[in-house]
Amino acid sequence: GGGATPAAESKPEAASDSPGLAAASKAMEQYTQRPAKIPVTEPVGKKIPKGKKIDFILCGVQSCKDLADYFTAGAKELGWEVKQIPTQGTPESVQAAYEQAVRDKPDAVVASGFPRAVYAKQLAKLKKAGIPVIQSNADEVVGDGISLLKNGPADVDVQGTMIASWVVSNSGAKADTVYFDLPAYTILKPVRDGFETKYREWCEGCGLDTVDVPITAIGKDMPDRVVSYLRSHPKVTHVVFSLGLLNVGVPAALKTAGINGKRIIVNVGDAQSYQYIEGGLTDAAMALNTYETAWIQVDALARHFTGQPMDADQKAELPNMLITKENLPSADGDFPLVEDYQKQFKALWGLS
Amino acid sequence: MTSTPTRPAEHRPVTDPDAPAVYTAGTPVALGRRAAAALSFRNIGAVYVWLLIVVIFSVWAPETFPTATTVKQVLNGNAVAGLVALSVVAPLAARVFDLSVAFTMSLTSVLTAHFLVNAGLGSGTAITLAMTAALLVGVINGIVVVVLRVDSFIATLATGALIQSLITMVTNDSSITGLQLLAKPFASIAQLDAGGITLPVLYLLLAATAIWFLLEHTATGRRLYATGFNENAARLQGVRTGRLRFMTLVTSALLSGFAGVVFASSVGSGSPTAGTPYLLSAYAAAFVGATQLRAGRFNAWGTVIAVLLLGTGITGLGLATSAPWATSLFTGSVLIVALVLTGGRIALPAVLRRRKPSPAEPVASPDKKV
Amino acid sequence: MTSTPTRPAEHRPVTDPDAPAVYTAGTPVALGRRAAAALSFRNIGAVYVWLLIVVIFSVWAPETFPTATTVKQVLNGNAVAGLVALSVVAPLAARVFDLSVAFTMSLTSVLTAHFLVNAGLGSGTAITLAMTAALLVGVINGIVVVVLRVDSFIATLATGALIQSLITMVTNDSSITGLQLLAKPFASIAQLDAGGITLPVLYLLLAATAIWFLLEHTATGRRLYATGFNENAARLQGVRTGRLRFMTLVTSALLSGFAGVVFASSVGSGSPTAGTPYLLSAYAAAFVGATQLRAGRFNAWGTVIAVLLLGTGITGLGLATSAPWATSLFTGSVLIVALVLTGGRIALPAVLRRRKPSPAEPVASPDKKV
Amino acid sequence: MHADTSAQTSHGRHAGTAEADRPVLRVEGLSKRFGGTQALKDVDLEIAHGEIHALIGPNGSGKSTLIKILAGYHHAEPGAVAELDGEPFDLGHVTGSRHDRLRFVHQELGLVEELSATDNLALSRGFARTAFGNIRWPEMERRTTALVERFGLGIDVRRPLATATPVQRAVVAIAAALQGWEGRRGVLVLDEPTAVLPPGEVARLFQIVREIRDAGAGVLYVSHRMDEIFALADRVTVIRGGRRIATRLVSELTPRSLAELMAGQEAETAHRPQPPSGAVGRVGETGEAALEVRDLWVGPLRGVGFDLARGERLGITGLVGSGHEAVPYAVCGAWTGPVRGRVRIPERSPRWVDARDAGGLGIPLVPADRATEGVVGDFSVAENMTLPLLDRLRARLGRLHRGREGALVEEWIRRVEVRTAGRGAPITTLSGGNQQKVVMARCLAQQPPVLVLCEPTAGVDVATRQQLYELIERQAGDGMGVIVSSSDTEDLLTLCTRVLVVRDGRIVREISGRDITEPALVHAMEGTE
Ligand SMILES: Nc1ncnc2c1ncn2[C@@H]1O[C@H](COP(=O)(O)OP(=O)(O)OP(=O)(O)O)[C@@H](O)[C@H]1O
Ligand SMILES: Nc1ncnc2c1ncn2[C@@H]1O[C@H](COP(=O)(O)OP(=O)(O)OP(=O)(O)O)[C@@H](O)[C@H]1O
Ligand SMILES: [Mg+2]
Ligand SMILES: [Mg+2]
Repeated sequence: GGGATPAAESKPEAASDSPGLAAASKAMEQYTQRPAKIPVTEPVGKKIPKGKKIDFILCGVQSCKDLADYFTAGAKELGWEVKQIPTQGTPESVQAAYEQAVRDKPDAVVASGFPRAVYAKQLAKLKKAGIPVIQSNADEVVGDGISLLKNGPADVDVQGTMIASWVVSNSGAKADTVYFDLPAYTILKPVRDGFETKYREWCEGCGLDTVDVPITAIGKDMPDRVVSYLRSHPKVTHVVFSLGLLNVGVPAALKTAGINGKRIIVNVGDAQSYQYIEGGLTDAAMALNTYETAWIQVDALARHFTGQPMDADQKAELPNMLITKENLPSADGDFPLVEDYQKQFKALWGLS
Repeated sequence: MTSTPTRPAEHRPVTDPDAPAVYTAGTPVALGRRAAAALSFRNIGAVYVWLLIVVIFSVWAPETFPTATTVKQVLNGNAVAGLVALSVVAPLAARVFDLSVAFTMSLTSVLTAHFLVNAGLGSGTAITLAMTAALLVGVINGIVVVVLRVDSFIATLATGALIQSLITMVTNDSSITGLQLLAKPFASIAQLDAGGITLPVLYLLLAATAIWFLLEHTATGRRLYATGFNENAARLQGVRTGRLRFMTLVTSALLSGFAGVVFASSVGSGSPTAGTPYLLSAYAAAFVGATQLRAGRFNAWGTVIAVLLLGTGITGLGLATSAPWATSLFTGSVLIVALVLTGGRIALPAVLRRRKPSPAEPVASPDKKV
Repeated sequence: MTSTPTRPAEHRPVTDPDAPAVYTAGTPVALGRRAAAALSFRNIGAVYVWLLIVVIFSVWAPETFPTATTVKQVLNGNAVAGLVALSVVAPLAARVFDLSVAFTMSLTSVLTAHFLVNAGLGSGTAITLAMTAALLVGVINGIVVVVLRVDSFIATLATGALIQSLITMVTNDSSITGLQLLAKPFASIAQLDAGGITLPVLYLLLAATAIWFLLEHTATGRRLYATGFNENAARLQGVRTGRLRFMTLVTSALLSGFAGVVFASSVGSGSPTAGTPYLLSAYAAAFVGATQLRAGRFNAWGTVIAVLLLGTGITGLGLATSAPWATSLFTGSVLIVALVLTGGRIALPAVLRRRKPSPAEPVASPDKKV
Repeated sequence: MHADTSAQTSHGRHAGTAEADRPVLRVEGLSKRFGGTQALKDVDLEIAHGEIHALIGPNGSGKSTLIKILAGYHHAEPGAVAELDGEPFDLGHVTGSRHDRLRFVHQELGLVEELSATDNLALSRGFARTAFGNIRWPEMERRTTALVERFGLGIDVRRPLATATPVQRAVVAIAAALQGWEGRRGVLVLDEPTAVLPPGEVARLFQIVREIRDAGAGVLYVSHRMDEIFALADRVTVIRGGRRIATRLVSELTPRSLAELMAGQEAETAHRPQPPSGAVGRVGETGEAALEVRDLWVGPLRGVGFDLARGERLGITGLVGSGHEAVPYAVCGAWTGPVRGRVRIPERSPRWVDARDAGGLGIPLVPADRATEGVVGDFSVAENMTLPLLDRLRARLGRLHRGREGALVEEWIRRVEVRTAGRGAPITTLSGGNQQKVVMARCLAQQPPVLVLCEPTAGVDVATRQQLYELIERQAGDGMGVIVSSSDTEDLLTLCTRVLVVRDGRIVREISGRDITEPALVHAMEGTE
C-alpha cells in the first residue's frame, strides 16, 4: 500500500485539463531532486564501542554485494569487523550462510534479499542468542528476530510511483507501456503494484502490459525477448524493467533490430544503467538508496551497541531519486544520493 | 570421456585381481593382501585426500573445525547433495546420462510446496502427488531414451527443459513459501534430528546402502554394469538392456524427486531453481566416486565419499576464511589432486568409448602408459 | 549416453553412398541420388523441422514473423550462442568433453572489461590479454586431460571451478561496467553492422567454415574423428591422439574465450556469469548437430543449424506470445521431435549392423569403384 | 632355452644369397611378466629374408605378447636383444625406422570402422593435400582403390568399414600395413589373420602373403589352423607357456609331430584327429525337434525354414553376402533389424513364437565377434562367465550367492582349461583363445535345449578345439540341439551332423553325415555342382 508514502501525500490537488499528467509531472519534479539530507537526525549520543564483529550475508546479486561493501566501509569507520558470507542466492545456500552465522556468534547479522521463510530456524536461534538481525530489500516484516528492516515491501512501492510519474510525464499521459517483471524476486512485487496503481490513476487511457521474465533469461535471451515483444507490439512507447539487470544488452539489441524511439526506464539502477543513461541508451533509472541503507544499518547497530532502540532508524524514510540524463550525478559507477552522507552519519556518531 | 585407454583392468597387476571383496576369502596372507589392496591409495585415494583436508583445517581453524559440530554440519549440509549425486549413479553405471535430475528436484520441491500451501492438502497427499510427478518424469525419460532411442544426454536435456516450463507454470518463477512448510508434520521430514544429525543424513545412508546392495550384490546390478560396459555383449547374453536403462531413469527421477521434497522441507520453501546448483556437483561426485573403491565403476559409497570430501573442505573453508573465491579454488584443486593421485582415470562413458576395440589384443594398454 | 548418437553407416540406406558432397560427381543418375540423399529427412531433418517452425510462426504471427527483421534478429541474437556451441564441436569429435567453456567465456568477458575499465588499457591490448588467458586455460585443460590423464568430463568441471575462482578474484562477483565498454572501438566488435547483420554473425560464419574445413577437408580432421571413434585403433595407425586431444581443448578455450569478448562488447559489461547460461544449450546444439548432415559426426554446420533452429523458434515465440514458460516448453519439445524424427538415435551396435549384409554388397560390384 | 635348434640355421627361400645370411629379424632372450604371469621367458626368434615363419602355440602361450613387444606396445624385460637386418634396435622405443620395416596386421585389425577405407589407409600414411592443406579426395580414393584392387577385391572405398565384410576389412588392414612399403625390406607380422575368414578368402590371403615373401620380405604368421601352417609356412616356431619349444622346417614335420611339439607330453590325450562319431538322425527319422524355424525373412534371407533335432549339430554356411550369417542371430532374437518368421521349441511349448520375440526363448548365443559382442571388457573372468547365469545364483533378497558363483566359475575354468591368473582377473588380461573359452563355457553351462554357435573356435588352439568339440558333443548327446555358423570348415566337417548351405537368401542344399566334405560345401556355396 503506497498511501503512507510522502510522495503520495505531498500532492493532494490535481491539475487542470489532464489532472493526472500534472500530478505526475509534479511528482516527477520532486523525485528528480537530489536529496541533501540523510533521514536520521538524532545523534547516537554515547561512545560507540569498537571491535564489534558482524556477519553480512549476501544474496547473490550485485545490489546485495554493493550494500555489503558500503556497509563494510561504514562499519570500518567505527572500528568494526565485517565478514561477508557469500551465497548463490539459492534458499539453501542462504540457509547455510545463516547456519554459519549461528556458529560464528557475531555481535550482529546483516542480510539482504530473502524472506524469513528461508532461514526461520536459524533466525530463531539467533534470536535466542540475542544476536540482532538486520534485513533490507526483503519481502518481510520487522519483529520476531528481525530488528530492523529497510526497503521492505512498505517502503519500495514508492519506487513504482516514481517510475510511473516519469513514464506519465515523459509521454504527456499518452504512454503505452510494457513492464518487464522478475517474479523470482518477491520484493519487486510491491514496486510493480505501486507502479500499476499510480500509472492507472494518472493516465487513464494509457496502455499497460506486464511481462514476467524467468530469471534464466537474464544475461542470455533477455534482449531477444524484448526485441520480439516490441516488434510484435509496435505501439509500445515505454519500456519499464523492474531491475536494472534486465536491461543489460537490450539497447544494443534494439539498435541492431532497427527499433528506435522507445523510452526505457529501469528500477534499481546500477552502474551500467547510469552508463547507459550517459550514453543515451536508456532514459531513466530509479536510483536505489544503497549507500544510505548501508550506513543507516551501521547507525542502527551503533544505537543497539550503545543500549538504545533502533526506532529512529526504522522510522526514517530513506531517500530515493529518479535519475535522467539531466540530473545524472556521475556516470562511471554508483553514487550516493545524499552527496555527503558520510559526513552526516559521522556527525551522528560523533566522529567528525 | 575420451577413450583414455585406462580401464581399471589395465592398471591392476594381475596378482590382485581387482579383488572386489566378492571373491571368497582364503588364507591369512590372502586376507592381508586383500586388506592392503582395499586400503591402497589406488582404491581409496579420496579418503586420504579427505584426511589431509581434515588435518589442514584442524591446524588452520583449530578452535572451530575439529569439533563434533563440524561433523554434524558437514553431514546435515550435504545430505541433499548426496541424494542427488546418488540419483545419477545407477544411470551412469548403465551409461545413461540423466541431466534432468536437477529439474526433477526443483519440480518436486515446488509441487510439494504448491500442494501444501496453495492447494491446502496434507503433507502425505502433497508428497505423494509430487513423487507421482517425479515417477512420471522418469517414465517419460525412459520412453524418450529407451523407446524413442534418443541419446540420453540430449534427451534428458530436452525433458529438463519441459520440466522447467512446468515449474514456471506452477510457480511463475518465484519460490513458494508458507507456514505449512515450516510447521510440524512437513518440517520434520528434513529437520527432525537425533543428537544433531538430521533425518536427511539417514535418507542418504539408506539410499547409499540400497544402491550399493543393488549394484554390488544383485543380479540386476551386475546386469546394469554389463549394460554400461558393453551393451551389445550384455544384450546377446539375454540382459534386457533397454528395460534396465528405463529402470535407472525411473530410479534417478524418484531419488532426485525425493531430494526435492527433502529440500523443500529443509528450507521451508519450494524453490523453482532448487536443483540447478546440484547438477554439476552431482556429476562431479559420481565421477570422482567412480575412481574410488570399485575403480572404474560408478558406485554408491565412492560417491558419498566424494560428496563428503568436498563438503568437508567447503565447511572448513567457511570456518577458516571468508575469501569468496576460496570455495571454487578449493573444489577445483581438490578434484584434480584427488583424480590425478588416485589414478582417477575412469573408464568413461562408453558413449564415447563404445568401440574400444579388442580387449586383449594390440589395444591393451601399452606399458608406457602405466 | 550409452553410445554416440549415430554413425553414418547405420542410418543411411546402403544404396546411397554416405558420400559427403566432397566426393567427385558422377553420372546424372548418381548426382540425382546424391542430391536426394543430401536432402533426405534423415540427413537434414532439423532443416525440415525448422521450415515447419517457420510456417507455424508465419501463420501465428503473420505480420511480424515472416520478415527480414526476424531473420536479422535470429542471426544477431544467436551468434554468441553459436560460437559457444561451435567451440565444443572439435573436442566432441575427438570424444573430449570441455565443460569449462562456459567459465572460459565468463573469464574473457570479465578480463576484457577489467583491462579496459579498471586497468585503462586499449581495446587491442585488453583483448589480447584476455585471449592469452583463454589460451592458458586451454593449455591447462590439455595438461590435465592429456598429460595427467584425468577424464575430460570431470577434469574440465574441475578446471571450470578454478576459472570460477579466478573470476571471483577479478570481479568480486559483480559485473564490471564502464563507459569504455560502450564506446566505439570496443563496442564495434559486436555491434557494428551491415544492413542490420552484426559482426558476430560474421564471426559465427567464419568459425563454422573454419571448423567445417578442418573436420571435413584436412588430415587433422580425419584424425580427430578417428581419435574419437576408436582411439586405440587410431593410435595403432600412428595418429598422435594425445596431441590432437590437447589441440581440441586449446581450440575450444580460444573459441569460447572469443565468444566471451564478443559478449562483453555486445552487452557492454563483463559479467562473471556470462557463460553459464550457454553451457547446456551449447551441448544440446552440438548433439543435435551431430544428427544432421554428417549423421553420427559432430560437425560445424549441423551445430549452426541446431542453434538457429532453436533460436528461430524462440524468436517466433517471443513475437507470438509472452508466456514465461513458453520458451522451455518449446525448446524441450522441438529437441525431442527433431531428434526422434530425424533419427537422432543411438547407434545400433555396429557389429550387428554390419552383419546385415547389404543387397548391393557382394563384394565386387564394379560400378561402385570410383 | 634352446630346446631344439635343429632348424635354427635353416634358410628360407633366398638361402645362399649374401643377404639371407643375415636374418631380417632376430630377437633373443625376450621375457615378459605380467604380475604373476610369466607371459614370455627367454624367447629367441629369427626370421630369414624371403621366409614365412609361423608362430604357433597353445592359447596364452605368449604369441600376441611377443608381437605386441615387437610393435612397441609392451616393453620387454631388460636383457633382450633385437636386430633388424643386423642393426640392433631398442625394444623400448618405437623409432621411425622400426615403424618403416615392421608392419603389423593385428588380430583385431586396428581399424576405425566408422571411417572409410580411404580414411583408414590415409591415417597411417598421410593424405594427399593441396596447397591449402585440404585433402584431395579423388586422388586419395584412386590411390586406395588401386591398393585394394591389388588384392583382387572390389570395395567401396568411401563407405565406412562398419558396412564392409570381415574379408574386406582384413584386406584393408593388410593394405594399410603394406602401403608405402615398396622396398619390402622388413617383416610383415600377421596375428591370426584368418580367424574369421571363409576358405576362399583364406586362399586369396595366402597368395598375397606368398607374393610378399617372394619379394624378399620376411613374414611372421600366427595361426591356430594347422593346415595353414603346412600350406603356407617355411619354418615354424612352437612356443608353450612362454618358452620357445622348437623351431623346425615345416617340410620336416607332420601334423602329428607338430601337435606333439605343441602339446608336449599330453599329446596323446589332447590330440584327437578323428572326427567325432555318433551320427544323429534328422527330425522325423530318429530324433524329435529341439527347435523349429519357419519362413525366416531377415536381411537378405528370403523365407528360410528348418528343423533342428535333439542332439543334432546343424551347420549353416554360405558365401559372404548369402545371408547365412543372419540365421543364428535371428534365431536367438539378437538381430537388430527387421525380422519376420516363426520359431518354436516344441519341448517347452507348442506355441509358435514370432521371430521378433525370439529373444524370449532364451537360446544362448556365442557371438561371432568376441571383442565387441562377446566379452564385457571391464568385467572379470567370473563376471563374464556368469552373466547369463545370474538367475541361478540368486539367494535370499535377490542377493547373488558368491559362494555358488565362485564354485561354478572354478568348475568351468577347470573344465575348459582357461588359463587365467584367477577368476577375479579382468577378462582383458586373458589371451584371445582363453577369452573364447570363457564365452563358450558360459553358454555350455546353461545346458540349454538349443545352443547357437558363431565361430565357436575362433582363435582357439588345436587341443582346446578338440576339448570344445567333445564338450559340445557330450551335451548334444544329452539332447541339446546345436546350430553352428562358422567360416572355419573344420568346425563344419568335424562337428556337424548336417549342414545347410544358403545361397541368395535361400537354403539351396542340405548335406549330411559322410557327405559333408570340403569340396561338397564349396560347390554348394558357389552353386557349381
Ligand atoms: N604399434 C605400433 N607400431 C608401429 N608404430 C607405432 C605403434 N604404436 C605407436 N607407433 C608410433 O609411435 C609414435 C608414438 O606413439 P604414441 O602412441 O606415443 O603417440 P603420441 O603421438 O606420442 O601420442 P601421445 O601424445 O598420446 O603420447 C607414433 O608416431 C606412432 O607412429
Ligand atoms: N595386459 C595383460 N595383463 C596381464 N596378463 C596378460 C596381459 N596380456 C596377456 N597376459 C597374459 O599373458 C599370457 C600370454 O598371453 P598372449 O595373449 O600373448 O597369448 P597368445 O599366445 O596370444 O594366446 P592366444 O592364442 O589365445 O591368442 C596369458 O597368460 C595372458 O593371460
Ligand atoms: Mg602416446
Ligand atoms: Mg593371441
